[in-house]
Amino acid sequence: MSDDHETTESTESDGNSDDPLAERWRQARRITDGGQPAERGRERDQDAPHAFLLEDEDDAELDRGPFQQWVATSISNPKRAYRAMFYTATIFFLLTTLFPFYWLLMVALTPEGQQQDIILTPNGFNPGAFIEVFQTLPFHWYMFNSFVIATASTVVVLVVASLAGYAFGRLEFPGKTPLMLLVLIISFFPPAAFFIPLNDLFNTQFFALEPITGDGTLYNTPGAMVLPLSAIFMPLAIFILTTFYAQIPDGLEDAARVEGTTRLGALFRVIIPLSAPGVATAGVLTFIAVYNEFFFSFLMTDGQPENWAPILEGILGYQGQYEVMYHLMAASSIIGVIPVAILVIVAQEKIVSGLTAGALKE
Amino acid sequence: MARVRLEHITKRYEDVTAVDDVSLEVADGEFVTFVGPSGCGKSTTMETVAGLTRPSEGNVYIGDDEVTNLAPKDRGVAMVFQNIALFPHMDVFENISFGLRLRTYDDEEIRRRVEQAADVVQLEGMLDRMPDELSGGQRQRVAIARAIVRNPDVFLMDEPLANLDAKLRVHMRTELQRLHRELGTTIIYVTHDQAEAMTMSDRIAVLNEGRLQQIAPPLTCYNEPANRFVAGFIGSPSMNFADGELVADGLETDNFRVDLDPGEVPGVTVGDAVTLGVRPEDVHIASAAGDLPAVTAPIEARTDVLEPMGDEVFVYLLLAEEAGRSMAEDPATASDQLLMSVTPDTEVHEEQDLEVVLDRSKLHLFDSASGEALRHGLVERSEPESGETSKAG
Amino acid sequence: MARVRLEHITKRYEDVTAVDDVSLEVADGEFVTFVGPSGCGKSTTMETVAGLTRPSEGNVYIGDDEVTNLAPKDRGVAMVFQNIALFPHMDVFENISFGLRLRTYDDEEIRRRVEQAADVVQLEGMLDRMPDELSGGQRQRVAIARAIVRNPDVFLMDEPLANLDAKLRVHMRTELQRLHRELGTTIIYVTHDQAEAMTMSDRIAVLNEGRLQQIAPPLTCYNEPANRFVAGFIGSPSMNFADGELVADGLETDNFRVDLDPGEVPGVTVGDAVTLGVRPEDVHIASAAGDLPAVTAPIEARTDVLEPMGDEVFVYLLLAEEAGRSMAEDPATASDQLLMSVTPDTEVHEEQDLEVVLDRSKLHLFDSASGEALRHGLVERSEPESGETSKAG
Amino acid sequence: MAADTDESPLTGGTDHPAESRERTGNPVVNRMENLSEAAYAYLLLIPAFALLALIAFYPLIRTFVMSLRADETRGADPLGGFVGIENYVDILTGNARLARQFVDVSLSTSFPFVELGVPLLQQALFVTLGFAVISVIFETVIGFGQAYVLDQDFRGRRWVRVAIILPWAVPIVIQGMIFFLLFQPEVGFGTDVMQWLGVFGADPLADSRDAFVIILIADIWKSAAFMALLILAGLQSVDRSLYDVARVAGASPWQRFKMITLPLVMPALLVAMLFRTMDAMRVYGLIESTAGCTTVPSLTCLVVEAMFGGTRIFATAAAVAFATALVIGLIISVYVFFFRDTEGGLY
Amino acid sequence: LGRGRSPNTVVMTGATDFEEILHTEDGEPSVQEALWDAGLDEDVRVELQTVVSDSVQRMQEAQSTLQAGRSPPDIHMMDSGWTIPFILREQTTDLSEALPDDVVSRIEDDYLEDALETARHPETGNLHGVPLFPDFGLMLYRQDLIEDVGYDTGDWATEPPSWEEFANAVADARSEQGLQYGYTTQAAAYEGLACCTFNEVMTTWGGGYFGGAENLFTAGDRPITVDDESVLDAIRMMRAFVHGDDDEHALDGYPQISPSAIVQWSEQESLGPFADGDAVAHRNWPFAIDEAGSDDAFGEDLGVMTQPYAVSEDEAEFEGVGGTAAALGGWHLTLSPYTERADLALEVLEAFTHEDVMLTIFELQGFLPPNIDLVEEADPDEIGPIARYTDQIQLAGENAISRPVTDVWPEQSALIFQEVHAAYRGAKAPEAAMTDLADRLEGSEQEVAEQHGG
Ligand SMILES: Nc1ncnc2c1ncn2[C@@H]1O[C@H](COP(=O)(O)OP(=O)(O)OP(=O)(O)O)[C@@H](O)[C@H]1O
Ligand SMILES: Nc1ncnc2c1ncn2[C@@H]1O[C@H](COP(=O)(O)OP(=O)(O)OP(=O)(O)O)[C@@H](O)[C@H]1O
Ligand SMILES: [Mg+2]
Ligand SMILES: [Mg+2]
Repeated sequence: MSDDHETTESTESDGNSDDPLAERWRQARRITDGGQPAERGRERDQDAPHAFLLEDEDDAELDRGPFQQWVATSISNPKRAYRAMFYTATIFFLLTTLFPFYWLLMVALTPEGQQQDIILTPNGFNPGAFIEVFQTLPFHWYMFNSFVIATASTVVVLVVASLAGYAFGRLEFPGKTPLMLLVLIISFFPPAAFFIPLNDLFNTQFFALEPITGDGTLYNTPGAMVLPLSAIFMPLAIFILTTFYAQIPDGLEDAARVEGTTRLGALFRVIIPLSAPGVATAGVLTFIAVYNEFFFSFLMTDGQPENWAPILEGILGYQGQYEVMYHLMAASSIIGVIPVAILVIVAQEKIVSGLTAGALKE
Repeated sequence: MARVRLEHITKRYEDVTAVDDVSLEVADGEFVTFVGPSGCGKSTTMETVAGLTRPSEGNVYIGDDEVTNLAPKDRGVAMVFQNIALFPHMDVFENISFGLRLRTYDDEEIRRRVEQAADVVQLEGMLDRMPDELSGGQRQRVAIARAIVRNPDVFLMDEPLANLDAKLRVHMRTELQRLHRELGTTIIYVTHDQAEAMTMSDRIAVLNEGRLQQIAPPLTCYNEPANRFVAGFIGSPSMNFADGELVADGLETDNFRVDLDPGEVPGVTVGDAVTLGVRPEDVHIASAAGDLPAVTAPIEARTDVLEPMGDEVFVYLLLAEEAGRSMAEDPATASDQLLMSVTPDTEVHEEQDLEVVLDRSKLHLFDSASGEALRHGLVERSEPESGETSKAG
Repeated sequence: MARVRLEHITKRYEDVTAVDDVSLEVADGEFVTFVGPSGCGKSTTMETVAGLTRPSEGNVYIGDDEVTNLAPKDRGVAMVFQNIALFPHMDVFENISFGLRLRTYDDEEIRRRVEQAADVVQLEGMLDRMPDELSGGQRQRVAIARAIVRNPDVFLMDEPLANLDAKLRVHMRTELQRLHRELGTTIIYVTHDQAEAMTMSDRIAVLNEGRLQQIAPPLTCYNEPANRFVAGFIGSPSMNFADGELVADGLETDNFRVDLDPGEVPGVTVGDAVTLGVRPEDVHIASAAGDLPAVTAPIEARTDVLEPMGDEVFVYLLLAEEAGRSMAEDPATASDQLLMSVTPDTEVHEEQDLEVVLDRSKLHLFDSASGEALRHGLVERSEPESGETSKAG
Repeated sequence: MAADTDESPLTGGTDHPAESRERTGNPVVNRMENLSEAAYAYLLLIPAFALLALIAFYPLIRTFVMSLRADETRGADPLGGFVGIENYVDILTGNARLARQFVDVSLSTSFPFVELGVPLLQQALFVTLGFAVISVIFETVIGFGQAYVLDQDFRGRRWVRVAIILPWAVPIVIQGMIFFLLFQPEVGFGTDVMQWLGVFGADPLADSRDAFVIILIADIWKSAAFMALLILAGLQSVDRSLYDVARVAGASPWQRFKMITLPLVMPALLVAMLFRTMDAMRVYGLIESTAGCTTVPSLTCLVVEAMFGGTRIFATAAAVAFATALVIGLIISVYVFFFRDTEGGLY
Repeated sequence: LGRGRSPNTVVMTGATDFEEILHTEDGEPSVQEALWDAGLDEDVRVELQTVVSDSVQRMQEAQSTLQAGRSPPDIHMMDSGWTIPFILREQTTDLSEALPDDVVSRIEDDYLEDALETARHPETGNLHGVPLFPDFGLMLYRQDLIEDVGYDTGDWATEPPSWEEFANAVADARSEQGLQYGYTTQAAAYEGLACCTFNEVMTTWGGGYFGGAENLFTAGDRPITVDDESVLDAIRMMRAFVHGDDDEHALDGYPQISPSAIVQWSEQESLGPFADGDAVAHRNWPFAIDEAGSDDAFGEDLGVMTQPYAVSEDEAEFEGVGGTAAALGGWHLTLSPYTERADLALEVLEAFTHEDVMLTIFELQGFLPPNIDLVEEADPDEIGPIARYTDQIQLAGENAISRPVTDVWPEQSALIFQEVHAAYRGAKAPEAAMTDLADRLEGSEQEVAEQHGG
């Protein structure tokens, strides 16, 4: 995990360590600076563990075993204890979050009808499930639909919520608190509360829509999902962005405005980039939430992939009335989830570094 | 064209009045420096000019236009911010070129201008650093470059040189002056450095507690301060003050008296409280003051502390023996103290008794109550003077 | 006890060496000021003392302990940061009391100390403001108060007074000196203000490009600079330099010559390139230099620009007629220029021809190649001098 | 020195005159620029509120009107006559046409003065409140831990981040399926483990208490990542130099956390908790796909069952939806109260 | 309507299992071919709008479609368990009027009457749906194992044993073989418990929810009989099966044969252990026969029968209960009132009533023909293991027991499975559970009565 942290600091030398174990520890402990938030000025942290090392090695007594030695030094140097805690925590989190996935994989690999007593290994081995998924249903099509819908909703949400977040976070105006609460109200209601009127609305024929959707209704179009899902996930985005935008010092916005941006320009050139972690997080949360949304996804299309049915319909498609193709559901969710999670993370890092142009290098 | 005019500007925050009815006009191409104690409203005033703060009352004009409600981007101003305010997500090049990139310059032109500006502030070779990889002074230079690269009508500079070393500061000073001369830009400048204020400005505007005290050319402020506040604020070290009372033939302070004809001091009569002011460099050792045309009677004093500054030495003089006095008290306000500045080769030691005289042509009189200046220089008087040191404790 | 010792400290960033093999020792209770051009590594050096930056090489000692790897909190230092860095979520009181609240002081004690500190920095009545409601100078004062309230062994102050006006700065200066005296704290200080550096410090450490140039008492740095860099850096305006060549009986520069015996200059021989340095205040108008014991031969010059500063006037002298010369060039490096400072009552105008002499006792000689100082003051020589102005362009 | 160029910097060779004070750019933008702060704010809020009005407020009003009418299980018209708040009264008195009741307590004269119609875990209100409080507390703590780990700089951090966020990317159906299968004695070993720990009975998915715990675990597994992401974003936007100041001032890691990290992250944390609470209060899909709404009835369960249960009781469904919103609104006011006290908070 | 459908396309809903057989690769038999063969205009093409298989979710989808007045689909496939609410809400078309009379009478005559009941308007008696296929709850058992311990299962196919005999047989076989489970069924808290598994047990004990079979389809004014002793006994028997003698509410004389896990099992989870050979007997739908009766599973050793019983039909207090029973499931085709292609859709429906179409569907996917007699006529090679059990299917058809579908059935079924589940688990005593249930059903019936005056 840490074996090549040597990238920038080639100047480090620690004369007296030839012991490979000590070397490993040295590198392990370079990861970061104990329990404290790392990542300031990136140089410093890389130096820090090096520094512990020098100290540790000065104290090291050669006749102790590595473990006792470690214990002894961690008592004298609590940073080691922090480091150990850090690893413990990381491993714990990794295990707990990943185990269900591992298990899901085992379910996927277990041939149909043998889903009994799966513990750590599959009952049988049937990687074909990952192909069968696509043979049974055009799962990729559902994924594509979900992707389009999630992307569109995320864009709508980020733009609209950025404007609102700016107003709430950085401007003073009468009625601010009531309006914020009004935004929030939508999140008080179970989605079902919106369903009947929206179902009517989206099945009403609007003349203006006819050239776009054919029959003039929004049903079976991405719009029938993008609109409600944008609205439903917008309060979260507004609140996140409000919080982050509010924390950008006024001076930077002032500087941008004097330099010649409009207020809106300052929002897009300075405030949004500086809130990159918040914006990216709002985007990721919205994207994933839309991608996985249950209620409207299920009811706003007729379930046909060609009619923009999302991934949920695909997954449910493997469920028979009396029998459930668990292995296919498992395989399809792994297929559906992992690329998205990775994509989202990579995108998030790109967003953050794109928006900040390297200011928050990781 | 790029005249800046403030009309009765007032800016109130909840419990503070940051700027209080300030009116002033900066001519096109003029270089005006705002000075005043910390928190007196300098930055706030600049912000109203830039359009970042809407004044609670009053109007702002730039050129012939009322701009009170105009957006900052349309005012043609560039500003160096006191808190520097670099965009942390952009490298030096992007920071400097930010304003240009908002306009329709081609890349070529942008790069050329940025490089020139970086040259001026000596940032060559750092264009691709991020702000957090710069030292304090380097950041400030980026901020300056960001403003000058844009070539606006009006420059607003809020302590642009605060983090620079003396040498670079002199360099930047001359660069800014040259810019000013060559571009004819109007510049409003804030500094706490007297040398900067004195050398660069066409006029100095002295603010205190949000109010404009005086706006005049530097030497006028130095030599003919409008009131006691300005007199004390301009000049470093500060002017010496001695509170006194106008008597029939002179001014009597706790420790000495100065002959003068009260009739020649406008606006006051005998018996009024009048404060005498004299700058440290106008206090001379009596024995070495031979070449001055008019001095006061010698004043007996004892040196307290000597502060050698290299090119001059500050001598703290005690006028009356007193217990418990420490150097910590501001000499300018302690009426028993007198600060004198002498050249480093003057023969003077600590704890030495000597007699000093004041240069009559450089004395200032202020109304003790209002602080208004009454008269600068007593030298027209032709009759010989005879000072006497008071014995009062 | 709170001695600070740096041993061969080096700090490298990716492409910059910010601090380069600096060793120095600050005695317990000493007040040392770091000066140097922007970006020379002052802040970085302080950060290694504070423990915020681990040096790439070298060791730091505080008291008798090696602290290179010790966490900042265990070093007993307090620091005023150059970028001020107030906690935005705390009001002034909470900012100042931050360090105290980390320890087991009772509320009473905390309030008392905070109020004292606020008093020192003149922030009374602002304790419940948030940082964004303060002016630049007020913020800086909060940062100072935050450091002094803690009463640590070692103070690190990175330009603590940069945003303060002259008067407050003098006040803070004396306050800090008093603190220093009363608490016996070791103080390491960074400033760009020469006056501050000269008056407050026991010793000044001059840094350039990460290397320590000289560490010595202020007047030593001023009068006996270790090398040309220090000579040029200390003193404002800067020393005049003239590059020349050592000839049999003197030093010949482009525009004038100074008689001297090369044998009395250690380390160089005839024919070597030697630079002459003289401070502006040691240049005198020939006609008024009667009382100086030893001066050079008169040098013909023409005044260029006059810069009145109130208590003195800077006169830029041109030694050779040349086209296209502008004031913008740094007079200290342009060998055809000479800067002179005179008292304001001296009779001198722009564009006036006059003769000036240099005070021989204040001349400095530097090895042109290495920049090392060769000799300070030529006054021991008894033979009369004869200068001549060179015509060279 | 620097300025040795012949050309004067910044003027030479430029054909751009000094900037003028004319308004530049698009007139619409300029109009916006000169709006007062309040007008500008309202302008920026228009898109958001337009969308909300169409998709949220209009349907809600219609739903509310529905809740004031009678149910009609036959015929083309889904609603009967106007009955005022009768539906609400039925809901709050435990007389609604619902398999599980919203709340079913009555006051009695003997200690403890309340009488349960059915056990607490069969009353939607208490199930939901219990679920929300417990899950949000755990998710906050765990999410903070995860965010803290992710905020460290270490190699492979990106992948750890993927791992930690992964549960959040799992569709609820699948989340439900995983935990359903894990606790299906035939398939998963979850029941065995929990039984061995002495926590669960033999059929946890059929037992209200055990199923409640399972749903909690499932929710925490998935949603801690939500908290972690938001808190991480908060952590990342803290100005690092403040930590320097604190370190020099002598703050231990814990003190830095308490006095700097926590307060500065608090706004983001509160947003995360606020939305997690609202989400948790609306939990449905997870329940439906594991233990079922009968075993663990949540408020939204009631709404969905009423609306989609097959018997057309839309009016009751609408009333339950509004009652649910009311409950959530009350809980949220607690947060609003906290927001007020938070520096950099929203109000 | 756009989206590339030709004007001669009729859209019906269906799950993937039906989709697989509607259209097939060229040459292979398909439902579409069968429809054309049955006289459907060759220009008319039937297209499937695939919906999820889960019945509850399909109902939600149909509900939202019809509530919004949306079409296509023109033909909805509806679970017999929830067709009537749609009929009552006027979201179907009256086929007795719309279809030609000869077709209507053919349906009335040939189709399984119990299935038709769930497709009729309860008030007018008119047909609103054409049954597509029925489903029966059957008991699957390991004939070999039971015979090994000395029971004769020879006539169980036509004359199911009593619960007591069955239970003892299962218990013996289990202990003999050391199997993990005896009898597995579905008892999770879901519709299947109310409609089917409990309904079966209750019926075989001579009980009913609302008295006899005559009260099934009209809510409002009917007796509520869930707290009858017969119903309680049924529950007590199940408690004995699950909890054994230790349970004070267990019925004496019945051994413990069922795992407690059945209270969280529905069809899929419960089939697994049986298919894996861990159980002796198992209640499920005919599709399970395919899996368990194939040659690589139990083959001929698989026994199938209708439910055992405790109270014979004659002894039963109410009409139409008692004796063996088989819960009736299955699906109907209804015509959307919003269709724009009613004529074509009616043609399609008509074609579905042809025997060859039914047989094709049966042979291709094992969906039983609604005309049960046709089971005999299907090609045994095509229909797989089920061919061995046609007698039992016939018998199930005769003893089919419907759930009491009315407009409020979904609501009532939730009450029922919730209380029965509680009683099965032992969380409530049978009496308490059924009294509570009776109360709640009473309330529900009253609501309907108030609304509709009877
Ligand atoms: N994080 C960093 N990455 C790369 N270079 C850095 C970084 N921090 C500082 N430097 C460089 O190291 C050098 C020394 O910086 P330092 O802050 O110590 O200067 P300084 O003497 O305090 O200057 P100033 O007076 O301008 O504050 C500068 O050239 C600076 O650009
Ligand atoms: N947002 C605000 N809310 C309340 N008071 C404020 C605010 N901004 C500034 N002030 C107060 O207004 C006064 C003037 O502030 P200003 O920033 O103009 O001072 P300044 O002259 O620039 O001082 P400095 O030299 O210290 O920068 C100060 O007392 C300051 O505390
Ligand atoms: Mg200011
Ligand atoms: Mg610095």
